[in-house]
Formats: sequence, structure tokens, C-alpha cells
Amino acid sequence: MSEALQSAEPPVQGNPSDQHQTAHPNLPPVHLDAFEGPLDVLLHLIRSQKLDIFDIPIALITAQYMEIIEGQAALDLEVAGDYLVMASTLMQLKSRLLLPRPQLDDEGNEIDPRQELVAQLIAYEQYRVLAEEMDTLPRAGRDVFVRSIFPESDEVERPLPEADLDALLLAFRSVLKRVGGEVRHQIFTETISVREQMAFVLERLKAGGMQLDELLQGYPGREALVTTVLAILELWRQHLITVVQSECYGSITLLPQTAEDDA
Amino acid sequence: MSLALPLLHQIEALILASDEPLSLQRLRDLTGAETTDIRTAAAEIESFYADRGIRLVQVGGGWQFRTAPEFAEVVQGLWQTRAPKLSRSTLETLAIIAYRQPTTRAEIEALRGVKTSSNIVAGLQERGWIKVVGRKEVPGRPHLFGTTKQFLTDFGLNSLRDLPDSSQLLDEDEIQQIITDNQTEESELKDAEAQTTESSNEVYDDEAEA
Amino acid sequence: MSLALPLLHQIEALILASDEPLSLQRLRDLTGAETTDIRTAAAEIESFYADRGIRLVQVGGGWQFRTAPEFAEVVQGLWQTRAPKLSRSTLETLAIIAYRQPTTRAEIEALRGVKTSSNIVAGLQERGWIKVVGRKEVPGRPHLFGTTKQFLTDFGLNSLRDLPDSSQLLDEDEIQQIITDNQTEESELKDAEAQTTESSNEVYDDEAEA
Repeated sequence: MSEALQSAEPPVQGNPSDQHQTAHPNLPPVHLDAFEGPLDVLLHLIRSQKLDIFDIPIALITAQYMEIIEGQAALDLEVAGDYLVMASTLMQLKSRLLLPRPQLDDEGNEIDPRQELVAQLIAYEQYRVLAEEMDTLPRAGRDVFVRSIFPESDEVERPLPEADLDALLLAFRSVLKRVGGEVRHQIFTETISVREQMAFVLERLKAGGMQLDELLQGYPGREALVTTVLAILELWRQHLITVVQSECYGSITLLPQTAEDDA
Repeated sequence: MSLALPLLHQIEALILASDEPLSLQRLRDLTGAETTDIRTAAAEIESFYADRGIRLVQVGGGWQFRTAPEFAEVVQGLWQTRAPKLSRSTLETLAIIAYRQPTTRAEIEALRGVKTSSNIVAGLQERGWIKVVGRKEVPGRPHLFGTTKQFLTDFGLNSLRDLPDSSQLLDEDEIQQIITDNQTEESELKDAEAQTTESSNEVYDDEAEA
Repeated sequence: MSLALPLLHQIEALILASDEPLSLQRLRDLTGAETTDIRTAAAEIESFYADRGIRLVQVGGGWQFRTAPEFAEVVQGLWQTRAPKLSRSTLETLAIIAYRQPTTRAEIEALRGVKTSSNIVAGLQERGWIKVVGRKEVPGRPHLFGTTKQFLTDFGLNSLRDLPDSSQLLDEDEIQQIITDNQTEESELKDAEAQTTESSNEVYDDEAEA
């Protein structure tokens, strides 16, 4: 409460060669993670202290900015670059403002060295505000919902939907992004070929039991063989089939669980 | 107008958005209202739509909005120029079956985090993209689903091996992100898997060592 | 009730049955009715549903039934998972693309003053909200991004003109103008800056017209 009041002090009426040489002592501490970059930090400093964006007290802002940057325990290298570039821009501005003779444009008017930064801040601030407004629009799937299945009256014959591989892969991607823990681990370590083979073996066993040798016949190549054996082991592990070996080194029979039970 | 409007409108919204017909039980859970009030509201909605283009009908143990039968012909026209799209829930269900086959509805639901309506599974079967390949030997002996040849043909695949590995669908950053996110939720997910894998895991491990 | 009921009810049925917003053009093709009659009917349906649990809204260039926003909470109960929040970086990137399209990643980065991770752009593409609409004819020929119909539909907008405050958005020249104005009129500008932005806006508009 008191903090808020203090930071909402009367507007600082800065001028190019402003007298504040030290950081505002009452700014609440901030963490860079809360910001979207250097422009966001500067806007925060300007707006929270009700400074005039068209007449930014550069010395004050630079000091405050540097304090925030230096206050960060560890800067992510990827983001650090953008923050450091801004730091040097601010320092340059500060020294240019101290020059006795200001730069003039073609018509002899004074060029305010802060102009470019101000333009950048205003442009960014607009989008920052618009982004917030956009987030408040009633969003499908968050605030409003549409029908996702379309059963019509029985008289309507709805044609079959078309296959779309990209959409299918995107759908699985979003499932993968949501799941976690062991499930995720399992999904990432298994290969699709074992899964495919599992379905195939189950299918072949639908009619009844089968000798392992018989099932493995017609699998040329070591890889296919290994995949099939892995599939059988996985099916067995998951209690999807029964593996029977009547005697040591005897032939191995694979039984579908269902056939046995249904009989 | 015997009822507070909000309940009636809540029910209307719920039925529109639901993936499956909404049963009385579900409506009670979702709205917290009494059975009699829900029945009254549903009856009011039904009579309200009785002579419009939309009907509230009772199907498969629940309520659902459907188009009025007298407009069947005009509605049919919708798909003459463009085939209907696959819904997100259908796509997710199909993708899980493709990648995790043979798999059960329980596993699909565990992965999707949502109840998967039987409409979706039935629709995929009807489309000829999935089939029952067996039953799982757990209580209830649920069906095990797998994809079909038709699925491969329609999606332009020679074999399931043409599908990219799941690890290729996400990049390193995303996988890392998931790992971080999940470390906190790990325990919640244990339940879902326990049913499907863990118990059988132990059995297998024992036997393998023997 | 200026219209024959059948048309109104036909349109109602068609919109309910369609898996995407139904445009005027398609409604005309499907019903064979006149543009004005369809508009009148749609307006009547809209007002009919104005205070119910379902709303008829115009989004992405067509009409669609949606649940009323005030029931978001109860409808959300249908699913165990909630729509994930959009990060500020995602929203800002999307806002820049929406308001400035077509635009490049370099432009987005220049405006935000930070690198935009490829994940953000990829994530927006995956949601179907943005797409590559061309290439900019500068060295490297970078992709130009724009928003999609899906974006309009998901954000409840009928067209890009419905984006909030799009008419007030200033371009570089306008911003330069404001800065110049403010520097020459420094004395008047010692007030709150909220005022300054607005008033200078008007100043610019006047000059633009002059």
C-alpha cells in the first residue's frame, strides 16, 4: 500500500539535462522474467512513475534500468543481448544530451536524440495495449464454445469426412504436449514399428493359437524378426496374449486371450 | 416459466457444447441443480424448439440438439460442395489409436484427459479407419483398437512406419518444457497408467528374470 | 415476423449443422433465397437468441451458434482441461501480425525490441491463427505473415475491421508527427501523458485531412 503510494508520486518533470543522477529509491523491486524485453521495462519505469514519455529524463531512467539489469542473478544469454543493447543505447543518449551543441536537422531545427527511442516506445506500447485487449475478446474454446459433433436428424446422411494427415499429426502433437510422466516416457521410447507389429500379431491370433515358428516365418531380415519378437513380448507383458511352452526347448505356442476365454 | 432462466440457459449452452448427448446425471453434476428442475428445464427447452429449425432430442440416454427432420434435404446440401471436417476430438482419438495401437478407450481417455464419447469411436469404425483387434485381459475386458488398411490408404501411408516417430513431432525445447512441467504433476498421472501398464509390468519382469 | 418461417428455420438448421461459420453466399446457394431475406432472417434469429444460452454470432465472415459467454464457467466443466493461457509474447506477436499484416519476423522483433522465438511463430501457425502469405522482396526473402479465417473465428471477429481500436493505431509517420508536435508544444504537454497521446492523435488527423 505505502509502496504503491510512493511510486505514484507527483510526475517527475524531467528535462534533457535532468538533475536526478541516482535511481528512484522507492521503486518496487522487479524481475526481468515479468517483462517482454527492454522496451517493456522502460515503459514500466515511465508509466509507473508517471513520467512524460515525450520528455524522458534519460539520466534517471538509465540509472533505474541499469539497477534492474544488474539486480538479476543470472541473465539468460539469449535475452541478455537485447537488454544489454538497450543499456548501451541509453548510455549513449545520456552522453549525447550532455553535449553543449545539439545536432540540427536540414532545416536548422534541434534534433532531440531521444526521438528514435520515444517512437519505438510509443509504437510498442500500442501493440502491448492491443495485445491485452485481444486477450479479453471472447475466445472460442475458452469463453465461448461451439458444437464439436454434428449429429443431424436421422434423415440426413452425412458424408464421411476426409482424411488429413497434417491435421492428424498436429492432433497427436497436442496430445503429446499435454501428457506427462511415465506415459510420456513410454511414448517417446517406443517405436511405431513395434506397435504396428503388435496389432498385426493380435490380428493373426484372432483365429486361434499359433506356433511361434509359424508366425515368424516369412519375416526376412533380422530387423523384422526382432520387431516381431519385441511385439510378442510386449503383448505378453500387457496380458494381451498368452505364451505357452510345454517343455524346455519345446515349441512355443501363442494364444489369444480372447479365443481361450470365449470358447 | 416455472424455472429460473439461468438454469434453462445453462442447460441449453451445455447441450450445444457437449461432445456427446448429455445425461440427466451429467447435467446434475455440471449445474448442481435438482433432478426435477433439470427435467422441467429440458421439457421447456424441448417445447420451445418444437417448431423451429433446431430440435432438442433424447438419444443414447441424453439430450442433444439436432436439426429438424423436415430440413433434411436442405441440410444435406451443406456437404455437396465440401466434405465435413474431422473434429479435433476425432483427430486426437484417431492419432492415439494409430500411435498406441493396440489400445483401449481407457488409455485414449487417459492421454486426452477427456472422456471420449462412444460416438467418436463408432464414427471412426464406421469410417473404416479403426477396428477392434482384440480384448484386453483386465476387468471388463475392454476392446483393443488398431488402425486398418483403409486408414493407411486414406492417409496416404504405405505402412504405420511412415508416420514420424513421436519424438520427432516435438522439438528439443518442447520436450524439455514438458519434462519440467510434468515433474510437478507426476503423481496425478500415475493413476491413469497404473491401470494400463504397471501391474502387467511387474508380472513381465518376474517372468523375464525367471 | 416479416418472413416466411420456413426460411428462418432452414437457416437455423443449416447454421447448426455446419462445422464452420456459414457465409451469406453459402446460405444463398443452399436456400436459394435473396440476400436481403437471408439478412433479415439472420437478424431475427440473432435477436431471438440474444438472451438465451446459445447465441448466433457473425464470425469469420459467417454465422455460427456459440454458447453465451456468461456460461463459460459451467460449460468449461464439460472438460477436465482448460484452454491454456496465451503468454504475453504470443499475444503481442499475434497482435502485431493482426494489425500490421502482412509482416515479417524482423518487423515483429523490431517493434517488440526482443527476439521472437521461432516457437512462438510456430505455435501461432499450429493453432491456425497465422499463415505465411508471401515473401518480402528484400535480401533473404523473409516470410510475410498474416492472420487466418480461423483467427477471426476463434477471436469472435467477423472481419479484421472488427479488431479493437484498429482505426486508432498509429503508423511510424504518425508517431513521428506526434513526437514533433509534442516537442514544439512542450509547454502544453506537462500534463498527464494519457491526454497527450489522444489529443495529438486528433492533431494528426486534422493535418492528414488538410
